[in-house]
Amino acid sequence: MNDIFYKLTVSHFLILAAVLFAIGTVGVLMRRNALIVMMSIELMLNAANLTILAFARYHGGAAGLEGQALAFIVIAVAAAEAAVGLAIVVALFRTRRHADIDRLTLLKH
Amino acid sequence: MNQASYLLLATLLLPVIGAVLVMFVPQGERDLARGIGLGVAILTFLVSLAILGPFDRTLDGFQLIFDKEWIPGLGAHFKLGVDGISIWLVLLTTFLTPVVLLSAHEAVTEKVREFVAAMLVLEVAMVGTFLALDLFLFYVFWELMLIPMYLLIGIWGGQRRVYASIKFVLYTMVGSLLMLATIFYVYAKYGGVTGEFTTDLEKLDDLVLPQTAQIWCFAAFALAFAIKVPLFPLHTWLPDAHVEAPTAGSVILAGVLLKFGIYGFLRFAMPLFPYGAAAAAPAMSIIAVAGIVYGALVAFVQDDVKKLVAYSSVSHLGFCMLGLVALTPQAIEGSIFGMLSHGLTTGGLFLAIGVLYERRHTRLMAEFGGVWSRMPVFGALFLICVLGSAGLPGLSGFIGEFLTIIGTFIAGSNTFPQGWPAFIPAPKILAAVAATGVILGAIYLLYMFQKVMFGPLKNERNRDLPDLSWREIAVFTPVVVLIFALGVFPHRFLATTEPAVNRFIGEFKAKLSEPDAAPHLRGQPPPGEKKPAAEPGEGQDQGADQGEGAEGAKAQPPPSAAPPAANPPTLAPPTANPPTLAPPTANPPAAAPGGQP
Amino acid sequence: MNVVNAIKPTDILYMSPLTVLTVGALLLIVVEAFIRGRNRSWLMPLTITACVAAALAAVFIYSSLTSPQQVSMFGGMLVADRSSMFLTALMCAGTAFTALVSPLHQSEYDWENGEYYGMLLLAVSGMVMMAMAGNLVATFLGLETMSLAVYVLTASRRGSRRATEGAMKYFLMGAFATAFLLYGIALLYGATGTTDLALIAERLRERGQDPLVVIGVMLLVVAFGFKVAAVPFHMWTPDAYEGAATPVTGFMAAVVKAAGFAGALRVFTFGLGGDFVPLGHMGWGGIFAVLAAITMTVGNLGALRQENVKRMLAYSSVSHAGVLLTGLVAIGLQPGGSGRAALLYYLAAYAVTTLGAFAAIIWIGSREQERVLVDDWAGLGSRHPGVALAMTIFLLSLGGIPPTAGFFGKFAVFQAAMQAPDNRLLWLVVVGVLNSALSIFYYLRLVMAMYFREPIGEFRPLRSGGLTFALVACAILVLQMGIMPGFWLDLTSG
Amino acid sequence: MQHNYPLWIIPALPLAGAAINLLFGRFLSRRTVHAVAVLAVAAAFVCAALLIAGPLWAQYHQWVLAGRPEVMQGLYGRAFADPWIHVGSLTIDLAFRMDTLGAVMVLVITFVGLLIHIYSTGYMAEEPRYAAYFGYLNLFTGAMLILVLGNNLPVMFIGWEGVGLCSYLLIGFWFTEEAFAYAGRKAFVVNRIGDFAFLLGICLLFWSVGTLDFWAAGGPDALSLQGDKAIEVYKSTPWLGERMATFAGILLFIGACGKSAQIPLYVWLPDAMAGPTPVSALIHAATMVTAGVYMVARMSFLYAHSTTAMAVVAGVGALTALFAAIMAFAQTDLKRVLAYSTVSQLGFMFVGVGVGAYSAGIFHLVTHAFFKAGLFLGAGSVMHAMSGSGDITRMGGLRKKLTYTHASFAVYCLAIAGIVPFSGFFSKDEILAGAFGAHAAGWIAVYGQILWAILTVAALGTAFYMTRLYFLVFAGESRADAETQAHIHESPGSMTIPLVILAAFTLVLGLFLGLPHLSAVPESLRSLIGQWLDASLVNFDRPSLQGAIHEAHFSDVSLLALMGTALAIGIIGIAAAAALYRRGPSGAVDRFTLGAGAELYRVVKDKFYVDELYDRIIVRPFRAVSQLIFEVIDRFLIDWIIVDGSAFVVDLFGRVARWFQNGQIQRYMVGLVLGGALIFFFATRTQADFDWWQSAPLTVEFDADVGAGPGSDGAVAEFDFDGDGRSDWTGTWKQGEQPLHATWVFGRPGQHEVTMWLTDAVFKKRGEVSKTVTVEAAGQPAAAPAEEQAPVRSGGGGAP
Repeated sequence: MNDIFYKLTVSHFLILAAVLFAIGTVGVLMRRNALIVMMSIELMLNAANLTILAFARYHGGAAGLEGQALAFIVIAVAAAEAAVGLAIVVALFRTRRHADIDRLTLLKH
Repeated sequence: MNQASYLLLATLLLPVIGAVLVMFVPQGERDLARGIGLGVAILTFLVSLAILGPFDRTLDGFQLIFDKEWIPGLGAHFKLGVDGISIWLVLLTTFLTPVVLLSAHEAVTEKVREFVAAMLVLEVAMVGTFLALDLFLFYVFWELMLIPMYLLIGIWGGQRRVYASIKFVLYTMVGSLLMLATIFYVYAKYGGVTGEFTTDLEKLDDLVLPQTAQIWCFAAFALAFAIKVPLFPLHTWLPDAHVEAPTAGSVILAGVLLKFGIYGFLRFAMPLFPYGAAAAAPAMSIIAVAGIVYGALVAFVQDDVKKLVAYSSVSHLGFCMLGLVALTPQAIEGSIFGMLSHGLTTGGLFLAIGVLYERRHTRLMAEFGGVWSRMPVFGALFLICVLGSAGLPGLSGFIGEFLTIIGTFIAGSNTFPQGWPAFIPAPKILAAVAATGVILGAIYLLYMFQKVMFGPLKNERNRDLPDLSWREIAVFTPVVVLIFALGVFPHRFLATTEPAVNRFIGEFKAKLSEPDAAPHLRGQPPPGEKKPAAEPGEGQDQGADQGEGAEGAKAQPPPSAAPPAANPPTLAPPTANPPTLAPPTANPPAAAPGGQP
Repeated sequence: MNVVNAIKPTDILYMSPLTVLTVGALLLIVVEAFIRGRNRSWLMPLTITACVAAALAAVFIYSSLTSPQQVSMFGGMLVADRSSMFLTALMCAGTAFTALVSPLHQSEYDWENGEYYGMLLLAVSGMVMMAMAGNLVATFLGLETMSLAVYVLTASRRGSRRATEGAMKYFLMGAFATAFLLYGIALLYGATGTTDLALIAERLRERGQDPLVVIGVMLLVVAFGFKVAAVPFHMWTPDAYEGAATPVTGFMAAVVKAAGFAGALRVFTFGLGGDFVPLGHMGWGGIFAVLAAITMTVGNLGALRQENVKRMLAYSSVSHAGVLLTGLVAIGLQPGGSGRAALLYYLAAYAVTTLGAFAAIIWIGSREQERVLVDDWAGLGSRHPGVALAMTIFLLSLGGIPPTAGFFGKFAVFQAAMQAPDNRLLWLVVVGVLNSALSIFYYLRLVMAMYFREPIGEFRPLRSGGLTFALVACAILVLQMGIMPGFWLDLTSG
Repeated sequence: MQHNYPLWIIPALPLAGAAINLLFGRFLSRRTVHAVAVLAVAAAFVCAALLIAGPLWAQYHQWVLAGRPEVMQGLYGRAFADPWIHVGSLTIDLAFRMDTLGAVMVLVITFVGLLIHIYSTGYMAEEPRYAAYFGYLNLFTGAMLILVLGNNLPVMFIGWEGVGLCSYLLIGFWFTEEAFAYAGRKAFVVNRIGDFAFLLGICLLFWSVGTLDFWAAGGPDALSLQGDKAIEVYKSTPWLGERMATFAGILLFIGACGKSAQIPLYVWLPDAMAGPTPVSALIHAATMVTAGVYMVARMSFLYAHSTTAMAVVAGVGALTALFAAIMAFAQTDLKRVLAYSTVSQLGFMFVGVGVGAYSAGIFHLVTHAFFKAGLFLGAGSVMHAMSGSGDITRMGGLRKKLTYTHASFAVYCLAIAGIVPFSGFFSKDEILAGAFGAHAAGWIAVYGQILWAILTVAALGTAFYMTRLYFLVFAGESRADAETQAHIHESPGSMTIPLVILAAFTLVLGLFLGLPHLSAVPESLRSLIGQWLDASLVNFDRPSLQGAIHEAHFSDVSLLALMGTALAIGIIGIAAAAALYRRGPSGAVDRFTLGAGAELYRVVKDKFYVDELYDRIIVRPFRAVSQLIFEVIDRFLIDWIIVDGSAFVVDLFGRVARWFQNGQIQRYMVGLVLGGALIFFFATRTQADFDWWQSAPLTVEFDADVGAGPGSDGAVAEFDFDGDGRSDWTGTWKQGEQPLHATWVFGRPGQHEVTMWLTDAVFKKRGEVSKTVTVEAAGQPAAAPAEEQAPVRSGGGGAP
């Protein structure tokens, strides 16, 4: 039966979100540049957000509202997080002219 | 809680006050610090002597109980009390502390203030451990003991002091922490049975655990106490600790700390888990005897006097352990008396070694020889300690060893509750092997004494050794006098101890006869539907132990039909089970583990 | 339901601690930005005032509440009960202590940036929110507020490469963990259709058998495991702790960890309470039990041969997280038992001890020699017996030796765990006690250095009234909590 | 209860003297010191004499009038009202008892002791540690008195060990000589070996009899070692078909061997000559070494009930007597000869008490105490004259110089050689007679005669070497160097007077106390000491001994024959020695010892290498083994492998843990993700398991364990009991309930393959587990395989 191609159900969104989350995770684990890692994290957050919205739509009503609100909050928080993150990257870059997280091995063992 | 019970509190608090006082003494004022310390210690000793006044020698239970709710949320009480067993040990502690403080007058010259404070704190911990009638309180003091001892060894110790101190702490820690886990277990079980969560020892004594649980719990407790004793395979911390510790530390270590192992068995491990103790009895008695011989042999080949005496402690405490396991009043009193005597004699020996060390800064026997001709007074006092330790009749050491051996010898097969092959008179053999300790003791102690005190004065540096100063004589005199007193008039000590010991034996056997079932209170029917107490890996031992237990039960013959090997031919009843403990031993079936009435 | 009607006037009262802290935080940040001149000495007292005020408010609320009572505000967004108030007071006190010991360190290693105190307050406000959260949204918000502030604090010693590196690592991993948290929340929301913890509990009771729930819980476990530094999510801890400025490290070790457990307490014991989560006999407890065992062991092993004291304490904090997790599991298995009291007590004890220890670390170092290595402590006992004694007390407490707070904390937690039905946690308790035997070794290494060895060079300690006060107060408190734990046990068991 | 005599005074007096001298001696003048010491002993002697002459004599008289019933009770006295040790059934009073036997011993000890104290004042005049010496001497006297007066074994043991201690101190009195100190230690340790057995003997007696008192103070029916109950125990045969008395007796006798220097524990006595000569006289000749003999006599009631033990005692005694006599031949040191002769004479005494002739043994003990003490004191006087040297090859010709010494010495020699009418003759003859006539049930037919033969040879040897000694020392020309000769002089009065007194006693004692049982001798005069001692010794007429021991009753002829033989032997020995050594060392002997008998001579001279043997097979292995176990077990096994090893392992893990932490943040993140994944994997896997136990014939109970898998709530368990692959039983698990319980009745007993499937409620994963179940037709529950059997369920829960 091929109507999955025609009818979008909540599961489509969930799967998409899961895929995004996975991509984000892989990005975090693979990329070396702090900025790209942060972007991957943003991606993961958005994937989570997508899940929330999908469920919000799925539940609908007051329960849905909760999800919507949560999504907005998440967006705000993500922004704040990005800001802080960038600030730290800048500070890092000041002290050692690179943002390559592989070379951050001053602290170990 | 009558007025007299505040004496116990006072005994406990005085050193605390002293320690606090001393810490406020300015850094330089050594003599002031020493003075305060000595004064407080002596005062404490007098106060603890006063305990003997209101103490009723005829009672068998705990007396002068001082009981205050401490941690309501936990059910922990600040509960102190003495019985015939602990009172002498407390006195021994409070007696040795001033002696030691006085002896350290010249040995410890830097950080005097801290030294005195540490000694006093140590005294608090030791006295508290003897007095505590609450598992939590006991454990607190028990652990508290480690720290000052650790500092004593580590700060005022010898070259390898760091290694020795950490070894001492870790060794003891491992054991005692498993004991802690077991305390939780008992605590939880008692709470589960009665709904009342408490660590009050007297209440917990009524709890009867399933036999497998008892074996595990006893194992945990036994580990903690066996390390402290120290029993044969777990003893290697002792020589290091002794050799590195300053004289004061060694005296306290040998004189008091080692007693906690035996005391723990007597007060906690065996009454709480009689079945476990019964199951372990054969193994433990063998270990104890092995320790007697092993310690003596190893002591014989030491070239460091202190090490030699340290190993002799292993041997002596093997006697005490054997006495406990033998479970006859003679043997147990023997082991208690042995503890006191060992505290004095070995303490005296360490004091003597300290005297030599202060003069020559070595402890190698080869360095000495012919010292007597230079230090006759010292020689005489040293000799008395040596002979006391070697168990010469008329001195304290003999009473303990004699009672232990004779008590073990007469231990019928019903006193070792199970596991003994009925066809060999195991108690006799054990007693015989233990008695070799009498020979060996003479061998290594006199060897040491000859090497140090006798022979020509070869070593030039021993030419002008000064004899004992008055202070040192004052240190030795009380110890030596007590060694004589204990040896010639042991009756008061024994008489005071006896009721408590008989009670211990009676309760042990009574509790041993409880059926093997879910946790329940003594004398009450066990709850049938209660879930089994499942412990890790307990399943394996289960079958085996029960089987053994059953065999043990079967192997218990009624005294009439006793096999000739196990019991004296005709006169068995009056001798094999002496009148005093007729109720417990007169009917071995009662003593048989898990024997269904 | 109408959100507006859900707000009652009393809610304002009950959330007063949170309000005080948040307002204080914003005030500090904003005002500080507009103040010219280098003199920032007024910031510290102000911070402390805010904390004390909030703590007092919390105490007031605590006393006004009765034991089981739970007041929910804003339609269950926040919940005030005794344990949350206790935690609030605890975290405020901790923050106040941190503020107290900071300025000297700042001036000594010049990183006097004004936003520091604001960030402190912001962090603690987030924590309080997390402690009072009655809703996953609140938890998330609180957690983020706290985390972001702490990232900044970690990095606030800008000049130091170590600080920035630590901050970077902390931030990246933290954000990473946040993503997991959020995803977990999303799944739970999906499964139950609500983010209100109480409702989640109900819904789970009705229909628990949903894969989403299981996976969601797992993700939450990961996220909180990260926050409380449980193995294998702990690896940021040593680096971040070592990198951050010492006062901040103390703050992280003592207060942030407490906050993490406060959140976990809310989410797991209220929302996913006990065994509603369809995971065998023990619900999420099983997972945490295993984690606890691993955490204790690995933490201790890691700390075993650390030369750097801060790093050693970082690893030790990991192992303590293991003990705390044991307490959490105990609550999960026996919600009615003494687990909660034990856990709260342990948090308090650990916070006090750690703050004291780090105060001592601040005290001993100075610009030319920060003295963070174990060898740097050699001979402190003979030079500065007082501080050495205090540090010894803290170390013994960390090692769980009587008569200190740490000992009784361990005692309480383990005996609570032992009361779990069918001895399910017996093995965990055994692992725990063996671990504390292991831990003695490295704590005593420091004691040894202080007492058994001769000093290398002269000590040039940082002396300040605040620091001394912090040291003395912590030392006394540690002993008091250890000798007279009854009072605190009453507080926490309420 | 009966009158309490102040017996404790007798030992207390010397002990007090010892205390004074040892504590304050260094502050006192020599005069005061020896005044205190001598007076203490004298006082003890007087007290003892008074008690004996007074109450004891009266009692003895009563006893005789009563027709000599079993045993006389003697004087009883306890030092304290409290017992010394009282635990449970074990009560030990610090109590003393003086019966006729004890009286004899006390008199000998105090009297000879007194003389030797006096002698010492002269002999030790130049000793710097004067006070210590007399202190020890007094201490010894006190301990010895405790030993003989003690009314129970432990009190006896106090004295027993006390005298050992004193001998240790006095042998090593000149401790600056390594060898002397060593000799002292050797003596103590060897004694300890004996005491070990003695202690076990005590234990055995207490265990079997229930008391350790020789005589019950509580009245005749109270428990005591010689009461009838005890006798019953002695006659019982606990192990190996031997009597209790045998085991106890032999254990105690081993103790006696140590103390009284019998084979194999005699080795310490010759070395003990390192001590000052008066000490050798008092301790190692007169008193201490005879303690063993005394003990056997004291325990006669025990030994009499075991012919085996008696045989052992007598046999060991005889062998020792001979062996030591032989070794005495080749010794060249004055005191060593006397030492071996002491050992030999002790052997005689043991034969006496061993064959049941207790009074003979004790009699010999008494006479020996006098003449052997005299011999030693004489030797001391000789060495005093020879400026300290005891080498008899360098003496000779002292007859003229030392008149008193020589005269007395001659008397002693004749006595020990057994010449009429010197005391030695009578005592030795009684022993010989006793041995000859002794026969006990279970002995080989001529055992007594064999003993007699051995003793006779030994007596011959004794006569020979004593005469040799005498001639070498006193006869011929002096072989000493001029310097020594110049100094030869008779000893001061303080030394010669005791010699004379002892000699006088040696002369009369036998005639007075030990007239033989000849019809010529009036009944009332025969062996007075025997009659006196019978009041304390076991009576062979008592019913429990009927037929056990056959006491020798000789006709005059045979008795005279025996006496004649003994006398002849003595004369032959003397004659032979005289022939060889009349003029100092004899060429004949030297030719022999250098020629044909060189080997033999050397072996004898070197004491048969017994010391070396012990050194090889005991001392060195002991040390080696100790060293070995110390190095291997203590250092290597425990400390290195176990203790340090475990520390090392822990540290290793620590390194691993830290190595993983290499600073790379992404490794951390991987760790985080992997951790999550692992948790997910482990938490969601389905664990199926079940316990089973049999509750009734063919009926088996099953418990499905849903494990910690997901969705245990609502998990579905299915059982297939008959192994057909299809589910026979299905159940769903509800949260918080007991595990699913299934019961199944099998058709037939035996092995059954049971399979369980568990399907979790969340992921619908299906786990399978199958076990083999053994079903028995019988009712009792089969023991399930251990790993499934939960503990108490098997005990309480499952089994009916």
